[in-house]
Amino acid sequence: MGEAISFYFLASILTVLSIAVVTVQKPVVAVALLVFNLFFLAGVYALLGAHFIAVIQVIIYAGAILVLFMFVIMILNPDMDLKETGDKGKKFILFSAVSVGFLFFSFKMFEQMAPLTKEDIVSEILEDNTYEIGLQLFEDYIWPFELASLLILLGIVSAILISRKPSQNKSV
Amino acid sequence: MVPIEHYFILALIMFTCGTLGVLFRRNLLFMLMSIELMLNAVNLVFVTASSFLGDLDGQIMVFFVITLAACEAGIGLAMVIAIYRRYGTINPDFLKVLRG
Amino acid sequence: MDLFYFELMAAVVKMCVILAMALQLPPIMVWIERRAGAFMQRRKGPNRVGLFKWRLWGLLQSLVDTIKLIFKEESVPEDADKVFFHLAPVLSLIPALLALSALSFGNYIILFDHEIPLQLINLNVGFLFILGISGMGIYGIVLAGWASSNKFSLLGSLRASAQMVSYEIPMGLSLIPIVLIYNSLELGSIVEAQANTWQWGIFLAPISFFIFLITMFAETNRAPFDLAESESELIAGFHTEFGSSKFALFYLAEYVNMFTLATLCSILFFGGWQVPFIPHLKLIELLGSHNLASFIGFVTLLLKSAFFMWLYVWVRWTLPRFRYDQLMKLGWKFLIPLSLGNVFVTSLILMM
Amino acid sequence: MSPYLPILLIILIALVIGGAMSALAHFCGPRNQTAAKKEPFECGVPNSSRREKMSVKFYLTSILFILFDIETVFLYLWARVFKTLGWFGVAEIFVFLLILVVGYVYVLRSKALDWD
Repeated sequence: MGEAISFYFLASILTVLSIAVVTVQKPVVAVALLVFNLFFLAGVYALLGAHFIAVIQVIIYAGAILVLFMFVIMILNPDMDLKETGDKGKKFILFSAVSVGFLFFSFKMFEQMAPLTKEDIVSEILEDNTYEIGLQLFEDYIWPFELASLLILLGIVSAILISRKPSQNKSV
Repeated sequence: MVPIEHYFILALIMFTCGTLGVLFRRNLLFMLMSIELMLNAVNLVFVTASSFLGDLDGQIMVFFVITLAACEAGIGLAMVIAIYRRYGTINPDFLKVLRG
Repeated sequence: MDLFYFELMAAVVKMCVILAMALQLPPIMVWIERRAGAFMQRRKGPNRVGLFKWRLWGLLQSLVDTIKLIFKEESVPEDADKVFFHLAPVLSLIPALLALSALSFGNYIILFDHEIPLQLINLNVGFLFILGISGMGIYGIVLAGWASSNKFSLLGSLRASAQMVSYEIPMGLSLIPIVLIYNSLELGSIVEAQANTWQWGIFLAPISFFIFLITMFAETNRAPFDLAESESELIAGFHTEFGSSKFALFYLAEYVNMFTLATLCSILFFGGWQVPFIPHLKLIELLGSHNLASFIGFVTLLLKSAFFMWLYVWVRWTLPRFRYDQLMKLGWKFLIPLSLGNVFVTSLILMM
Repeated sequence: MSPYLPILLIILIALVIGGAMSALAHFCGPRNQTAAKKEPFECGVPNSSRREKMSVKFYLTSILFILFDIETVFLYLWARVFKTLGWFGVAEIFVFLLILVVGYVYVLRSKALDWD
């Protein structure tokens, strides 16, 4: 009962926020809404029993990645070119096509999805799933884990290379 | 008890919003934000499946997706800054240079 | 269903206590800061405002100041982003209060045959929640600077948030040895593991404590790291344009953050609600009452965090301000390598 | 009771406090706006470009923050299972840290963190 109320409450907020994020005019407003969106999504994760993922979502997504977006908006002129370009009619056709395609795809998905039987659905909320996740990550996912560090390394190097000033690039 | 389909529908709505944002917003910042939205929809599906099946693999995948998203956002935004400095705009329609 | 209502009642009561604690923080701390500053500079400080003929060492000064703040005119700059201008103080207050209520203030007490832990938000991810939530506090600052459309505000908010993100990493890394040693993320069980006074975090992980102490000052933008509001360069940083009640809200959030970190420090490194040299279980035996022991533990914790609050004031009136490049250098080139090495060495020692 | 319910309560209370304070100041304070009061407070310097471009260093700091933040989270996860994994875990995290230290050294060498 409580779960259903919380889920539909969060889901309606998330739906409204997701639509708002891609439709508002100002980038700052969009980022702020996206922060709320990700925060409430963390609530859904918590509802699903993924406490650790929920807190990671808050730490990394809401607390770090979106700070980066915020900084970029501050660094660039915030009132930069906001006008939308492109053919209105063409856009409308494309929009309807994508929407219909998605509806069709979703129906297909639910049609083909093997119905979960009562035995399949475990949905037990693990008491201390930080420990379980850690154990599984460090025992079964060694290589992806080490590769993730390589990915972070690549991220560091390329971000620095790209954001160098052009004048510096010439001298190198 | 909320059926699993409803979680998937929520994820689908978020993913669709993200896709439409990438396709229609003519602003690189909004396009990157929409990509974040899409990645989050994917994460939601992973977490839902993991919770309903009682299997933690899905949650570990979310970890890697978040790592990926962080790197993607970092590099993407670095490119946005570089493009803005070079061309003075972040509207992809004006960036004809990128079209071969 | 009865249990649900009982727990809800308990949560509401706990929330009121936390709110009372949070709301009385700024007046008392402002008074202490002014008096301490006066004491260190051989002045008198505020000592006039009192009740009728009793002066009370000027203790009522801050109360009067609060009333004054409310009766001030609220001015909103013309090009300000109105929505964010009104929202920003609240956005910095919410994370501060959330982090405060996730602290473990004591062992559980027993009321009507129910165990009530003295912790409002008790998640099994423990203090990671506090770290994550206090990271969200950046938005209040950034949006405040952005919304007030003042270039000094914007620069101040960017400085403040760059400083906060830089010191968040050493702070996170410095707490990993604590998890390694006590093998838990929950504040309650970390405190229980510190029953023996020689098992306190300060003795087992002194380098972590050192790093945490520095980041504690930097995260709250306090002197010597108060570059965000260095009044000689940036007017007042991100809250230049905020007057009257909004300024009071920022102040409230700042002091709540300070208190949260001070309490977190005493929980993780100084045994939390363990009375020194008397383990909690023994204290229960001695007193013969569970609730009384918990209450004494609560007071002990408050005394410990009061010490760190005093340290904040002390340092503020003692040390000069850093330069911005020195600040960044300290964070990135000294604290991060040190804390990474600390994690690794601690794990090696524990494995030996 | 779900442990997440108090979070909602606290958020609501914070909103109420913020709203109440603003409302109090709105009703109690005087209101006489002048043109000078509406200007941003910039010590009398004419506000030519009110939103200047800021240094890109801030951006570099925050991208490095994200990447190290993820590393911190991985380390927390490892710290939680450290006792169970033993030497194997230490070796794993050693390789992980080694790769990241390479990145860290690169950051230092590229002078991305030098604020002149």
